[in-house]
Amino acid sequence: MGKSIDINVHHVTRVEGHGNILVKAQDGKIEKVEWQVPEAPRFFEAMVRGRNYLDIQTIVSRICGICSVTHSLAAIKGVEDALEIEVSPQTDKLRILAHYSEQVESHSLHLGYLVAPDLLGVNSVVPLVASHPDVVKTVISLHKLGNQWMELLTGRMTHPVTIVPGGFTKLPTEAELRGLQKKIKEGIPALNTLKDVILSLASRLPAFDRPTEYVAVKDKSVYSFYHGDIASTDIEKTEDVHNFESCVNEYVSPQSTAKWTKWHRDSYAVGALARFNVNADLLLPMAKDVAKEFGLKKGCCNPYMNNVAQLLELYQVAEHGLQLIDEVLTASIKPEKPVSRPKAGEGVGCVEAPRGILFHRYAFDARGNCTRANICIPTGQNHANIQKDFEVLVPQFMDRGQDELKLIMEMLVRSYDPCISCSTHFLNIDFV
Amino acid sequence: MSKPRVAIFDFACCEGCQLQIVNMEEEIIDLLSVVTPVEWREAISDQSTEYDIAIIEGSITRPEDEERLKTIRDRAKVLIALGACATIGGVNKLKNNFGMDDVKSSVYGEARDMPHLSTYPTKAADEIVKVDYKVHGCPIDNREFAYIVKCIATGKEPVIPYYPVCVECKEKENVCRFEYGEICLGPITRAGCDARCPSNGAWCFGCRGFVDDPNMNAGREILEKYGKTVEDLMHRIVLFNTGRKEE
Amino acid sequence: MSYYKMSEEDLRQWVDHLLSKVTVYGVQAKGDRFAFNALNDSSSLRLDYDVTILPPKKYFLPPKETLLSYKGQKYDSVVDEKPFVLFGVHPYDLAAIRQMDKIFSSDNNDIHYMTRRNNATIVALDVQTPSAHNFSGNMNTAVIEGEYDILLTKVDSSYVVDVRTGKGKELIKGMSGLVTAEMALVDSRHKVWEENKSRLRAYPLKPSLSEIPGLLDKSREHPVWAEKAELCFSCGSCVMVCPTCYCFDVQDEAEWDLSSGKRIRSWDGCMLERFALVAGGHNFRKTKEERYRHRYYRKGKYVAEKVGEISCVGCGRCVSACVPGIANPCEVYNRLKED
Amino acid sequence: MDARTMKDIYLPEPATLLEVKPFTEMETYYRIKLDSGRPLGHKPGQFAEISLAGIGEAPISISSSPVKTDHFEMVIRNVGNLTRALRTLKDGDRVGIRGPFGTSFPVNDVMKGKDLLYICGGMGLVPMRSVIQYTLDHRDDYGEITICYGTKSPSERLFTDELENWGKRKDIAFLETVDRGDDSWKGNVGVITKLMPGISIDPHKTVALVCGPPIMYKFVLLELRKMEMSNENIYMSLERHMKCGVGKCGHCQINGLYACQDGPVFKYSEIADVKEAI
Ligand SMILES: Cc1cc2nc3c(=O)[nH]c(=O)nc-3n(C[C@H](O)[C@H](O)[C@H](O)COP(=O)(O)OP(=O)(O)OC[C@H]3O[C@@H](n4cnc5c(N)ncnc54)[C@H](O)[C@@H]3O)c2cc1C
Ligand code: SF4
Ligand code: SF4
Ligand code: SF4
Repeated sequence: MGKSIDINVHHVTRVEGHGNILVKAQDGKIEKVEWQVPEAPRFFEAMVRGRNYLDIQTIVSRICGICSVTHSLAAIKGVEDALEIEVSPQTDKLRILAHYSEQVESHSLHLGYLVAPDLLGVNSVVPLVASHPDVVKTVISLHKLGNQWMELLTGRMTHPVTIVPGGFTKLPTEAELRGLQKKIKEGIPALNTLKDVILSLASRLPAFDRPTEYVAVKDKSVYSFYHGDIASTDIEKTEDVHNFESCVNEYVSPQSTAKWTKWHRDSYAVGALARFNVNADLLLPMAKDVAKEFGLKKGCCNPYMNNVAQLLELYQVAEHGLQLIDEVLTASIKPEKPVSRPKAGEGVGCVEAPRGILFHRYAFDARGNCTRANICIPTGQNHANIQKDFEVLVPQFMDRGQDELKLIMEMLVRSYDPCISCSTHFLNIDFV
Repeated sequence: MSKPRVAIFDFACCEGCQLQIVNMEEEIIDLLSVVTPVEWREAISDQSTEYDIAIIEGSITRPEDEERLKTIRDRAKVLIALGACATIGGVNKLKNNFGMDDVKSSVYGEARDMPHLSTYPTKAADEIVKVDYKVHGCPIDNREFAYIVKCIATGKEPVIPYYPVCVECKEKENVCRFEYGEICLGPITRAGCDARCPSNGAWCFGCRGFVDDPNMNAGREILEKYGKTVEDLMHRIVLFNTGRKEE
Repeated sequence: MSYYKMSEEDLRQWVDHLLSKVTVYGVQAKGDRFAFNALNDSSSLRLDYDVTILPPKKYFLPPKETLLSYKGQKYDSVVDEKPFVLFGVHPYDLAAIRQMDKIFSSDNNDIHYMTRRNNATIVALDVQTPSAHNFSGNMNTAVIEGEYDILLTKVDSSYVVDVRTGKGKELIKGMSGLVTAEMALVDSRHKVWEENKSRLRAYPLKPSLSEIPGLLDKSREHPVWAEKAELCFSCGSCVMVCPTCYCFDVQDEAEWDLSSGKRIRSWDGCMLERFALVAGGHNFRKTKEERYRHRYYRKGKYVAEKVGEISCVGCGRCVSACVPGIANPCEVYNRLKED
Repeated sequence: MDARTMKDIYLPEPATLLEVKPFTEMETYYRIKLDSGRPLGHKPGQFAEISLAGIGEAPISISSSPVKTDHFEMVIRNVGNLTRALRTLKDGDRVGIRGPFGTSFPVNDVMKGKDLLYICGGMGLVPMRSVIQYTLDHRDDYGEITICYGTKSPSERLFTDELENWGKRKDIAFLETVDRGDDSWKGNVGVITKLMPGISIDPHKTVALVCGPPIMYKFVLLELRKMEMSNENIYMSLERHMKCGVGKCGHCQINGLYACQDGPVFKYSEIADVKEAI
């Protein structure tokens, strides 16, 4: 059994973007295990050259529909860093709040529409409408919460309008924020339902550990998605975001032609599990409880547990979101207009996308037009780690037979919540 | 058409337009009562070569994509271009303002000549095959998408705005961006978005493409009135409408 | 007819009192401009506004409204019967409502418009702050006599509340401590009116109002049409914001069951390119010039002949809404008079 | 005014298609009856709005003579959404009807006792047929009747049985032409104005009635002028884009006139100076 295996998944489904899995084994001997990304390269770094600093976030948000707020924020932070623009505490809080909406939208989409079908043994969310209507309803309500939250803060679901260098083009009203607060509170029971479903199915997550390095943003006192330095589970000291190139160390793999990243080992992982492994102590009470319920502890190196880390992050952003709204309301909304002016300079913006740490670097000329850009996206940083996981996983699970192995491998890819269309910087390998 | 079979395919894009379909939330269930999805990589695991309606997201940037699009066109009775990347090329066309070698080396440096990086100037879907319906916007507006699907299902030609965004901007009771000294592409951009950007305090970026007969000459003279130059205007236009004269 | 005197504070109290009983639309700040919107409490109500971005026509002829619902081939009328109060309408906008009333009630009565109209109580307000483009003084609409249920005029620091109709009486009913205005105060409104008539003239108008239809009659080939239209975007902004423009489109929209749905009316405009296009492909006003000219004929002659007065009330909204700055009726009519 | 007692001018009345018959590649014939049993009560030249829920509404001329009261007829060209959908309907299907609307040909006053000259181009025969039928039904009330009909090609001729009938009648003159003939076509070839020089009329006791595509009017009017017809005695039916049919939506305006209320039938002397009319 399982002597010869030939897996060729042309485009893993239920992930954002195109990725292929290739496994060839003859008589128990593994000949090839590959994770490929045939996504059409889109050249964003080339395209933003010559564009005005006011247009950058509008362009780069189009790198990815599902992390458009994150890309916009990274770009805006990069622009503000380069142009030495300071923003008010109000802007800062509202941006973090906007950023949270994307974590809610993205995590609930990923868990509900992309992962749940695997755990429930079906092909997609479509059959679940009939078989598990309550689960589907719950997922929809959470996803909708994320979207309404996003629309309020950024003006739209996908591709934000209001967040620009210097501030907001349109501010939410206090009444609208109170309304959001109410909606978030009403979302907690739905979160509990989702948690119970995942908890009941947690045993279906494959038991697979592979120690690796985890990299995420770290701030002093909060479980951070927005501010902070670069932290790794392999080192004590954090690294300034301006030096991100020396952390990601993009390289061309001898095994493939893809540009991969590594820091202290062959590969590292980013994403919810990485954030958890770096910041677990800073979680707010609700999320801490969820971690406990799942037995998720700092230092976990089962990539499938990324899904659980996403779940507890939903609690984290809900709880912290409520706090932030309180703070904004207590100070009361001031009618601030975004202020910025062109200037030559270079800057870096670093934030956590739902699927991991994201870096943008820009240089501008005196008119504020972009002269150079470098974007390093989380999925690109995970590709090498997925490949390394595969190399350990395939021999371990080969006995399960071709079909199950294939499913386990697809589930692994999905657990990273890859956002392949983001991979502006990722090179793929030869196709078979 | 009895419950048409629908397949969704993506080319170079951010997949944000597909996301707008997911963002229909409960209404997706209604959508499923009108069409049967047979391939939708982002949401379901099935794949199929038999479908009545093909929905194309993204721009065409490589020769192999062009072939894939032609195959899809051959198989489908109805082809819908979903979103600015497919309808007008969208942001992907910004690339066309540079030489392709320059584009590749600026991103990939030494590795620029690798075969899988082959890229050519971005094309919209209708530059390669016949497109039956266009769902404009970056991203699309899912209410318009729903409307178009319903029209196709009832055999009706959807009525898509041919007039500029200003109409909807006025309905939204916004103050015109020009009054704030900004260049807004609203007067030459096709409406249908409910003036989403001006209503959120920004100018119109032109993501729905031009109206049928944009008055470019007026554009130029008016810029002077507002102390702007044609260059300023072009800087803005290229964002979504590089090389696009008119629809 | 009865006259009361109120301080601004009394007035706000009155509005709060109304709000406990009925929907009130009043003028509030929208960014650095003004707009009619549903009031939550009187504190956001602005009585010193210059002009609203959209005229109050949006409450009688909304940008989008359902005329009918259907199920299979069976139709039902959808009529909005909710009563409301429109608080703080300037005289020129009231004059526009008077014109619209004629259009929608004469010949074939439009129950969708007229029901809203009949259910509305209008509290008019004499202008306190002139807008930069208002020329209602030229159009005889800076001051209005009648048409309203109640008229508020600020004289010095108090308001004269002129209650005209049964609806007006109904509105003021239950207000305790009403003070009847002394006749001298009531009369002193004439000063306000005379002042408004002369200061609401942001642009000069050379022809007299009665002269305009005749001027238009002989000006079809005038060069001004082509000159101005050259810059026109056909964007329709001028008609959307105009209190006397009422052209519309009608479209059906199905529900997901595909057999039920709505017939929806939405604003349309004669400045838009395909407005006069028919099925064979013939466009009866194909050029920008023809459309631009049509608009000024409509204001100065066609609609004017139907409603008995020039169909521009001088609110100046089109002047500020037009990006190329070609939509000023005064400029156009002056040109015709000059040559 | 109480809303409840007011009639909704936009509310269609239910009606049933008694017969649906394709006429040509583009045109379909419909025989329609109001479900209430009420006769439509139109005058020759008027139109009604026909609705299909979910698709829309369009103004269509009533093509039958008012003499028939148990049903009315329409002929509709497939040019867009509604007209395409109508073509797929079958006998017994339901539609909505509003109307009749608009002005009509003056069959009972001006036309009485006069010679009549009908000039119909293409679809123009459709509205004109109601008045032609009416005058034929009351043949004795009118003098000489001449009907000119032109189409682009023989295959576009409408009501062919009726045309044949007219051709055979001795009490009327029926002239026909097509822009382009084909093998089977034995009649005149050329645009409609080519028929006119051959007609001799007494301009003082003739009423001319004209309907056709926008382009036709200018040329027909030139010919009528040559015949010394006065503008007072020329009537024409004009088409415009219409959304409401009741004088509100603004689409059908011809300068200051509303095609839906002041028209569609106009006396030419009343619109000779209306620049956008012809
Ligand atoms: C008084 C009158 C009598 C008519 N009589 C007949 C008749 O007997 N037989 C017949 O076949 N046609 C007649 N027409 C024309 C008919 O109304 C149009 O062909 C019809 O409205 C097209 O509708 P649709 O939904 O199929 O097309 P759509 O899909 O709505 O539109 C196709 C094109 O037609 C234009 N259009 C839309 N609505 C109208 C409209 N109401 N009038 C004109 N153009 C429009 C659109 O701008 C578009 O360019 C008449 C028109 C008028 C005004
Ligand atoms: S803001 Fe833009 S879209 Fe709106 S009216 Fe002004 S120009 Fe038109
Ligand atoms: S034409 Fe212009 S000034 Fe006159 S009423 Fe209309 S918007 Fe106001
Ligand atoms: S607002 Fe100005 S540009 Fe727009 S349609 Fe009117 S006249 Fe033309």
